[in-house]
Amino acid sequence: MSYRIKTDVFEGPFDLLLHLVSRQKLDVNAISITDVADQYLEHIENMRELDLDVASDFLLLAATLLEIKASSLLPKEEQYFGDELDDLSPQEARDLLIARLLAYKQFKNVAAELSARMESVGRMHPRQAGIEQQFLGLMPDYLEGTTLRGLAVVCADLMHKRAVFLLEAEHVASMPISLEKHAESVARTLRNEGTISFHALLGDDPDPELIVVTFLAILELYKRGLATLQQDEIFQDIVLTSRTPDDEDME
Amino acid sequence: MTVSVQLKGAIEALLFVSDEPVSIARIARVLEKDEKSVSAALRQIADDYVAAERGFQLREVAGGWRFYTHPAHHDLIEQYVLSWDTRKLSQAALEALAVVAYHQPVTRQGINAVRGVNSEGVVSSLVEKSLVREVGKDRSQGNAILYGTTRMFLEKFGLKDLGELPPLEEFAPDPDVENAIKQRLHSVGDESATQDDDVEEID
Amino acid sequence: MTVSVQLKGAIEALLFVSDEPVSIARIARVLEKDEKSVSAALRQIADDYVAAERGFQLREVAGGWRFYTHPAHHDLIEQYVLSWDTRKLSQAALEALAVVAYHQPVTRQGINAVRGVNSEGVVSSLVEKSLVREVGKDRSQGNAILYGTTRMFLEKFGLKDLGELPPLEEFAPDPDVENAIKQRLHSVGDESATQDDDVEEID
Repeated sequence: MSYRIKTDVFEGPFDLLLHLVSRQKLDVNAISITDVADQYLEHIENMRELDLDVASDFLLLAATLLEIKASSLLPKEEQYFGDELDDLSPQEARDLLIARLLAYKQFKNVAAELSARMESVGRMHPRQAGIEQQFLGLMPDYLEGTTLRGLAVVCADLMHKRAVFLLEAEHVASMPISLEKHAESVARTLRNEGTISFHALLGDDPDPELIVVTFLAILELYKRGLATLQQDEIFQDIVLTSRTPDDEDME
Repeated sequence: MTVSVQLKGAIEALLFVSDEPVSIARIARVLEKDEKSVSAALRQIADDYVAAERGFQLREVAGGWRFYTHPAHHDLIEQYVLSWDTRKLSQAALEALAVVAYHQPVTRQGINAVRGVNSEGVVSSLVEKSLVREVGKDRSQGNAILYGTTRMFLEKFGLKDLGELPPLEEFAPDPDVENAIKQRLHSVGDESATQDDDVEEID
Repeated sequence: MTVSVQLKGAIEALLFVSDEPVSIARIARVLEKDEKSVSAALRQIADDYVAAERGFQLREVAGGWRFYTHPAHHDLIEQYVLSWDTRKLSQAALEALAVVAYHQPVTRQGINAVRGVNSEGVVSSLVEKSLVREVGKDRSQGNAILYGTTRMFLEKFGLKDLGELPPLEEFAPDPDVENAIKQRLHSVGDESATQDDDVEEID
């Protein structure tokens, strides 16, 4: 079961960020998650009915921005990683983001070229009529080494996989994990532990639903000032630290 | 009758991607030309190849026109075909074949559903290798093509008929595995059930 | 170099029954000729077709030679044969494919890093389409699977080999775009460098 994020419009946070940058100035250092969310929601409204995939894209963007924001927020917190942690200054974070956006743009450009190439090559159809009847008997035996039992095992395996898939899908459909409940459970764990990593929260072999809902939960806790987040590099583990919210931070 | 190079080219291209004889009527229809000019063009093309001593020819056989290799090279082709490596079936092809064998008649959609991935290319290649063939259409599914195994498939495995395929139950997954899955799903359910009490706590 | 009609005919016949590009070395071996004359013959055959404005052509692609129809007849063929190959790749798939093509061998992680998004599903679909394949493991990254492009990739994109990929440098964003990105991400940021103290303010 793979979890795929794709929309007709954006192909991930870099794509979205490029689009936003092309429309206006973006202050990465003082990124406002809510501002970006507003812009994005506006965009979605103009586009078509809300699509879960599209909404997921926003999450990815939020993650990218959080990474940058966190790197500018965290140095003020206790540095439990010690001196080795080479924290990026906001300026460095911006430079890094720009470099990555430019690299992404380069591949977006070359992808367009490849697409054009594929289309023009696709106008030529290879001959694959194959050989005439009289030579068919000389063809190699494609089933050499394949036994009937082997075939049965392959089929049984597939059906098993399908059964597991359906069971899980059923579970997802009938008992979605509620974000509120999950955020509360993460908050409780965090209060007890003080510090915990995203991966530790997920446990072994999490399904995509759990990953998504846990991620949403930590964003929620961050927003409520109940946790601080640190991620050293994109796709690396996110570390949550419990935080007592100031009164004004609370609703 | 003079025949345009363009018409000849179009006919050549059509026949080039066909692996069976194509009738003049069909070519005329596709090209929106009259049969007479198509017929004249076909003859000219065939003559062109003879004149240039090409390694292939265009021949009229029962049912239409088709490209063939020139008989002068047949010994060579035999040798060449014999030299082909035994290209074993890919895992994807083997999976699709297994699904067709046990679930026939089955649509492509059905094969996809069991394999969990798109099987279009794979099924086409099995048809090309004469291991799988179209056996009908499924009216309930918008006339989707139904696939089944071929006689060649039975012969390769020395089966008299499909009833001789080993029963799948023999290969069913280990009951322990199945229990583990059920348990895991069950426990997730329990966990969220106990949390029902503190829904109000947040927000 | 003069090439005998006999040699040209023999090569044509061999390629005619092949459903993949055939290398010069292979043809030379089957025909017991030296590669140089085979290569010269192939070029002459390709030229013959162009000169005679045939509906098909001989092209060098993916390390070998293969017959193709002439692009001028594409529309005709598309309405004549039902092809599953004409589906376009998604933007996501093209981006991931571009990263694999230029950075191979590359892990999924490496693809993700460039695209800024999880590419698992996209890579699987590229593997399923035989455009990308596993080429090894990266020991330094916990045995992560390394991906590279396939021969099918070369064929579909009309490349003789990977060296024919257009240089990546040519596709660097032009200075205007680069400046725009820098300015728009920076200008406000420069200002806000002085605002470091009240970062908390924004949420």
